[in-house]
Amino acid sequence: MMPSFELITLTLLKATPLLLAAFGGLICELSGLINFALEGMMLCGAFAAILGAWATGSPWLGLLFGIIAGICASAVHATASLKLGANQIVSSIAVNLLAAGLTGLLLNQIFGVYGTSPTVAKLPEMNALLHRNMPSPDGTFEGISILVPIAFALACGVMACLRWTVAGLRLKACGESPEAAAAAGLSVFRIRFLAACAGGALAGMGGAYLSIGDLSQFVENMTQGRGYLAIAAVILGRWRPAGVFSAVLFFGFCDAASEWLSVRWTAMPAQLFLGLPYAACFTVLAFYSGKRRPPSALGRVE
Amino acid sequence: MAISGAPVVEFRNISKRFGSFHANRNINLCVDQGEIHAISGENGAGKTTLMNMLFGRVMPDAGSVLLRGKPLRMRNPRDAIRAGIGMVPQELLYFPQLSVLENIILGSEPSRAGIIGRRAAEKEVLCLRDAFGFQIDPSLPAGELPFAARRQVELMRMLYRRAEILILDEPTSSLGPGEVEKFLDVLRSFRAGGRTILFISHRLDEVFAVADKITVLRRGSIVRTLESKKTSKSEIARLMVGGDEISCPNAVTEDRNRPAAASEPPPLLEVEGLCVESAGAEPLIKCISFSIAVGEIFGLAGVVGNGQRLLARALSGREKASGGKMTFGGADITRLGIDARLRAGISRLSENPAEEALLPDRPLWENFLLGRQRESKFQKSGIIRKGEAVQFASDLISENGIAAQSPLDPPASLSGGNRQKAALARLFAGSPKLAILEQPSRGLDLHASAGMRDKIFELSRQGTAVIVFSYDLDELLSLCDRIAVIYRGRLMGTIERSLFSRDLLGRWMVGISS
Amino acid sequence: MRPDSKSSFATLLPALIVGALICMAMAAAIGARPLELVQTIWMGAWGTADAAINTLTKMTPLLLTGLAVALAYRAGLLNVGCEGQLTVGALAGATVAIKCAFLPSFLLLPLSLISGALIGGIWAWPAVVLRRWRMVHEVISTLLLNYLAINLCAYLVSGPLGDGSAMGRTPAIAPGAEMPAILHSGSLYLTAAPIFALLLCFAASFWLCRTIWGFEARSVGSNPEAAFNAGISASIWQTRIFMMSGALAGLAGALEVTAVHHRFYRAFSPGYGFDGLTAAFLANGSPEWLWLSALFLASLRSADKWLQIGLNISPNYIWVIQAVLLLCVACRQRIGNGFWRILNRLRTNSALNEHLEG
Amino acid sequence: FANAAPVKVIVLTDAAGLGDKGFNDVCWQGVLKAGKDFGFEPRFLQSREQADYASNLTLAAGNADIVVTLGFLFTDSLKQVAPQFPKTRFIHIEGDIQSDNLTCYDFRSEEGGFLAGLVAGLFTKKNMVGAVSGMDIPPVEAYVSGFRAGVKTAAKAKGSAIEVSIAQAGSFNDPVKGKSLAKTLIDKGVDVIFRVAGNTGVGVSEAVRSAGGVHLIAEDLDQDGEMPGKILASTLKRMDVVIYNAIRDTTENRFKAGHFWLGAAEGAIDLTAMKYSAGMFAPADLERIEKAKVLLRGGELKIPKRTGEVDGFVAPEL
Ligand SMILES: Nc1ncnc2c1ncn2[C@@H]1O[C@H](COP(=O)(O)OP(=O)(O)OP(=O)(O)O)[C@@H](O)[C@H]1O
Ligand SMILES: Nc1ncnc2c1ncn2[C@@H]1O[C@H](COP(=O)(O)OP(=O)(O)OP(=O)(O)O)[C@@H](O)[C@H]1O
Ligand SMILES: [Mg+2]
Ligand SMILES: [Mg+2]
Repeated sequence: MMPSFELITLTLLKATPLLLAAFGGLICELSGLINFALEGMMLCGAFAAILGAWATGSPWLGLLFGIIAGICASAVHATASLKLGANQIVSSIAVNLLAAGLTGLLLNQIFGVYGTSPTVAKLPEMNALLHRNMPSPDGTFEGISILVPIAFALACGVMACLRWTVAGLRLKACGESPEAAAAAGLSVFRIRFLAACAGGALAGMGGAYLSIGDLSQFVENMTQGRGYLAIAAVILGRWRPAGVFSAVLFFGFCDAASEWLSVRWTAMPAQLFLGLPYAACFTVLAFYSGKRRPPSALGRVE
Repeated sequence: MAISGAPVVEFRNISKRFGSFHANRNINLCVDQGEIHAISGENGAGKTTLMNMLFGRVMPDAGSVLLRGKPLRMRNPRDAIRAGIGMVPQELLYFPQLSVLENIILGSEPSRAGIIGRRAAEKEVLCLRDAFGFQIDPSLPAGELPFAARRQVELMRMLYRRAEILILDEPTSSLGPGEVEKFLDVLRSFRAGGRTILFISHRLDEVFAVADKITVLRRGSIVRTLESKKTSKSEIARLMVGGDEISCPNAVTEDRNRPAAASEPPPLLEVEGLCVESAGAEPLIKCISFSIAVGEIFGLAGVVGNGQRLLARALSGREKASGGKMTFGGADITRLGIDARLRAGISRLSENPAEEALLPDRPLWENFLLGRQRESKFQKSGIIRKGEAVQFASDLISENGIAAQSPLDPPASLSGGNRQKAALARLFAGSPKLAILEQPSRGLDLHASAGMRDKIFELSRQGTAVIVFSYDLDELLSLCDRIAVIYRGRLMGTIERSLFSRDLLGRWMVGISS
Repeated sequence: MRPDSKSSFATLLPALIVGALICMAMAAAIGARPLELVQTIWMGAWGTADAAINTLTKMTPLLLTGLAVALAYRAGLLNVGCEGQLTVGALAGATVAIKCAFLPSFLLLPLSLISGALIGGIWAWPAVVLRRWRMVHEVISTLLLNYLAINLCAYLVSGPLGDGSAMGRTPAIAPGAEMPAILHSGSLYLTAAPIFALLLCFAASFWLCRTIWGFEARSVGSNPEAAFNAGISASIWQTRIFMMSGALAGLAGALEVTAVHHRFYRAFSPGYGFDGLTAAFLANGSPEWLWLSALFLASLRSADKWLQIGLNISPNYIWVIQAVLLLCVACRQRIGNGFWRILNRLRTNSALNEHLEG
Repeated sequence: FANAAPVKVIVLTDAAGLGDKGFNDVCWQGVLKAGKDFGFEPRFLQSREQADYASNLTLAAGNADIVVTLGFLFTDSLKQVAPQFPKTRFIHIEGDIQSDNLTCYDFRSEEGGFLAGLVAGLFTKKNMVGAVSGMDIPPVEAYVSGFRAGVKTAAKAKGSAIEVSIAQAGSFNDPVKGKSLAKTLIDKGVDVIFRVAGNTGVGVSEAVRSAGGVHLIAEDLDQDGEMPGKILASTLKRMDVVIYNAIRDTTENRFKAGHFWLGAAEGAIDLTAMKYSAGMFAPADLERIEKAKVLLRGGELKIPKRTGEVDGFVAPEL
């Protein structure tokens, strides 16, 4: 197989959870609500997906559980910061802490284990689906979860919504100036809350991808900072859907390339490869400038 | 709409308190269908608060608002909009990164199945724009427009919505004279169409030009409602302050009589061939040259969006000059930054002090201290003398009649006019050698603008040179020794006080050189 | 007290009460007795000399990283890079303490701390540069710098700066660079590091609130444009403050090395950088209250083992407590108002009842 | 009467904690079994940070009769704390500490790695094998060096060169990374993967599960049954037995202080019987594996512990 093709699939795999979470974060931030809590939402999604799949036996219901958990985490953040006047960064941090604590605690309480959950059924993979109709193209889609194309489709859908629809425009308006949006007759709280929920759903799905799409187990703190990377992608993409999309692909590519190289250039110390994706991003930042600023009212409540 | 007996809008025993401060006290007011009803009052009289209650942006503590005789609970602007009310608020409300088009259509977008119908929207917006003669490109982000153009966007937004009852809170404060005329015409045509308009302005000329009735507010209470035909400017002015008659602003024009200097005063600021670029575009300020003498008051007139802001910012060091030379008191200041120029005595009042000059969430005393914190009066070996600073702030508040309850209040709790007063007070207290004032009278009431004028004259007598940027030709005519007109980034010409001619200036402003 | 009183205590207290109630309800839900829980936490943090020493030791890095975050926040910047700054600071401190072992103790220790702070500050610098010249948000650059720092240091200690074992650590620092203990209890000891950190914290809060430099920095945080128009250079102040912030985090690392571990390990920071965010925001971003929030967080941290061996509760519960309290404190204005409103209503009701009965 | 009270046992783990499907879990199983047999309820204490080790040890030592510490990270603190609690017995895995009340065990993990390498090398069809490691710590390094040595031996036996690729995840707790690393190895052409990565290994198994023609060798614990046929074998490190025995000895007042090296010779390191996979090997290869086990048990074979020593390793004739 061509190395480029391997790299592409690996990039897509690496990008999928980031893509879901980053678009969740993007929706949220465009509506003016800072979302530093993607990490927590992903973690909740990952845990609930396992819980759901374990309890119902169906990974699809597990996915639903994951989405709902993401929404719940997001709702906590949104309620605290939009209704109860909490600083949005603080409430994000609290949600992250809460997710880390609760998932570990519940893992212990529900499954009676520490660290790693039991194995559950995972979502189907692409080649399992393709096999039905045609002969397997020598394992080309091996290990690629069905959630990968879904994630990319969702991202495109979100992009289209933000660009063309009334809902997208109103969402952006709330992020530009809540005062002006209210004066234009929009219910800023409702729009932002719904945006947060939609964002939470996507982030929860991103988490579910990790636990029942990619793996079939939950491991304590399995997101390992991917939520933070997702928000970094939103910022790197300058809050533009296409920008965020490319940023996520770029992160995914750097990560994939570093792994790809690390098993080939074995003479180099492994730590250097582990740091490579971050160094690459940093370099790109240093040579890249764009005009678009964050949503004007990011972090401001009326 | 059938004319029923009941007034369109009725305020009944409305009261509103902020903390222990009564912003509105027991307001009773009726507005009839098809009338233009002006609300007048000093800065901080409570006009904006009253209008905000009608639009659902502020909840009254007591009393009710009746619409066509029916009590209506206005919990938020949505309720008001549904009831057919539209408002242009006093402070700018816009979406900086959305395009002008999106700014205008937001909230009542033409759409099919959730998809915005951009084509139809654009057509309608262009129609509206041309009706006013504004020159705004609807695809630009609103945040890139000059301040005054954003105001125009707001007017268009309100008109786009076709509200039956319009609330206009100082809509004309950033319009030039020609635009004001057009705007007033639009208001008249609305009245002819049966719409009801509540209109706030500090310019009595405009008020008398269109209003049917005038209600005067003082310290949160209604003083009286008068028919505009049966009253006079001076009566209104008197009612507003509640005391003796004060001079009307236009009278000041004749008051400006400076003793002719025995010898020509030395030039203070000389600008030669100044060019300023804005973010890589073609030079927006092209080769401007002028000079200002010690104690001179120099006016810069022009239609909105011809580079006034850029020029003011370049003079104060906020924007880098891309060409040309500036000398101040003999020294070359072209390369100096804003801090060095401040130290040399050049201060600027920006056109939007609330965003560009004040710390919204810090107490007033810190706001007044800002920029002078290093003066030995306010610090001792690096430690702030808070007592001195607070005393200084209290003095400024009382001297300038700023309606603040204490120097510990943040500017966010002041009325629009009072924020302007605070920014002006800070600038004047520094006794600069050169004051650059952008729209100094914006939002000020009669009394306060008269005070501001007096202050400028006093400073000029003491040798301070003043540059005034204004869209209001009358204001410039009354203030300045010389007036220049800026058009598309160039100076069209300069005239001396003795040769002032409204006609000529007007022609220059639209780019016709004589 | 008036219900709409903005005094911080009047709102903080109800918020903490509500938070504590939620935590106890959660504890009850997982089968622990709430009172026992409180007692265990108290005993675990302050019940014995060992526990108190442990708590104070843990407070030091929280205090310094919290201060780093709070300081930057007041100047309008969010420093999520304390983790990386702390790591490079710790490695720098350890390296100096090892390589300059020939120096006398009174030079070596300060030198080690200073180099930690210096490197921490330098590690923060690219973030402001990018912010200034490339308009890159500091959150993303500091986040990336964290990962870079951690991987770079991991490489350095398993290679050039390591002790030759595969454990990924430096050799032990020279005894002269170890911070002297001022209190012993068994094998545990307390150094002057917490006191040093506290003093630094109060000095910083004085600097921020009372001096003209602090005033300028705060003005920049409040409205950079206004500050700039008043002749205060926003970018210069943000650079300074951010480097100060990085230096504080770096100092925290060097202090950990000289006072606690006496060497640098791979994966040195167990998340002090993010804990710094929690500490700073639990104190509402004001350095003068930081000691309290850092002390509180440290107490929870050092009590978590008691939960495990005493009550057999998963230590994750500690995170839950932190999160709930942080949320409640963040919402304290609303919670406080609601609390006093309810209290007033109860009071008027009982007054009414008395009146009716009387 | 005092003796009648159940002993109190506290187990200390480092930051990885229980649930790592490896080192900590294996040890914990031994403790649990001992608890069942000798009537005590063990508690465990996970240290979240390095600064906790000394204080947690002190706390545990003051509250228990037997303290079990898992992992080399505890060595420094044990040196300080153990002598101060002469009445408490300490059982430590990985590390060499001298104290009268402390018994510590080190395992020759490289021998397990060697067996794994041998199996991998003999099995591979593409002559490419790989390993996914967690972090670079001494036992992992020993495993990996042993693995390389084993592959070298297999290559000699087969008479063809075999390429070894090692991928490091940098964490014991990132299964997602583990999976993609394994996938990268598979993409490169590796057809047998040895995992020494704790929780990260969860992802490695996942990658192997969905890839055709790729096989796995697991570490520390018998996991052959998890993916019958897919897992060629598991290396066994009988820390559970060792801890069980140590606790038993202590409760029966036969506590023996000292430091012990345990390996195949002592029965502490072994390979599973390859119940599901034996059929996939040529009989000659199975024989070779058995022979290697015998060599190791006899203590005749010295396997390199450090990466640098692999090159100097002379592969035995099997
Ligand atoms: N949110 C607030 N908090 C506290 N005080 C307020 C607030 N809003 C307005 N006020 C006070 O209420 C008074 C009336 O304000 P208002 O904005 O209605 O004045 P105004 O008549 O519109 O003045 P201007 O002509 O300057 O716009 C002012 O003195 C102001 O300080
Ligand atoms: N009428 C207009 N429509 C669209 N864009 C405009 C208009 N006027 C100016 N602009 C653009 O807005 C930006 C700011 O222009 P400029 O600095 O000249 O405004 P200004 O006249 O100084 O503002 P103000 O009138 O508020 O003082 C420039 O990029 C200019 O091209
Ligand atoms: Mg007003
Ligand atoms: Mg202009």
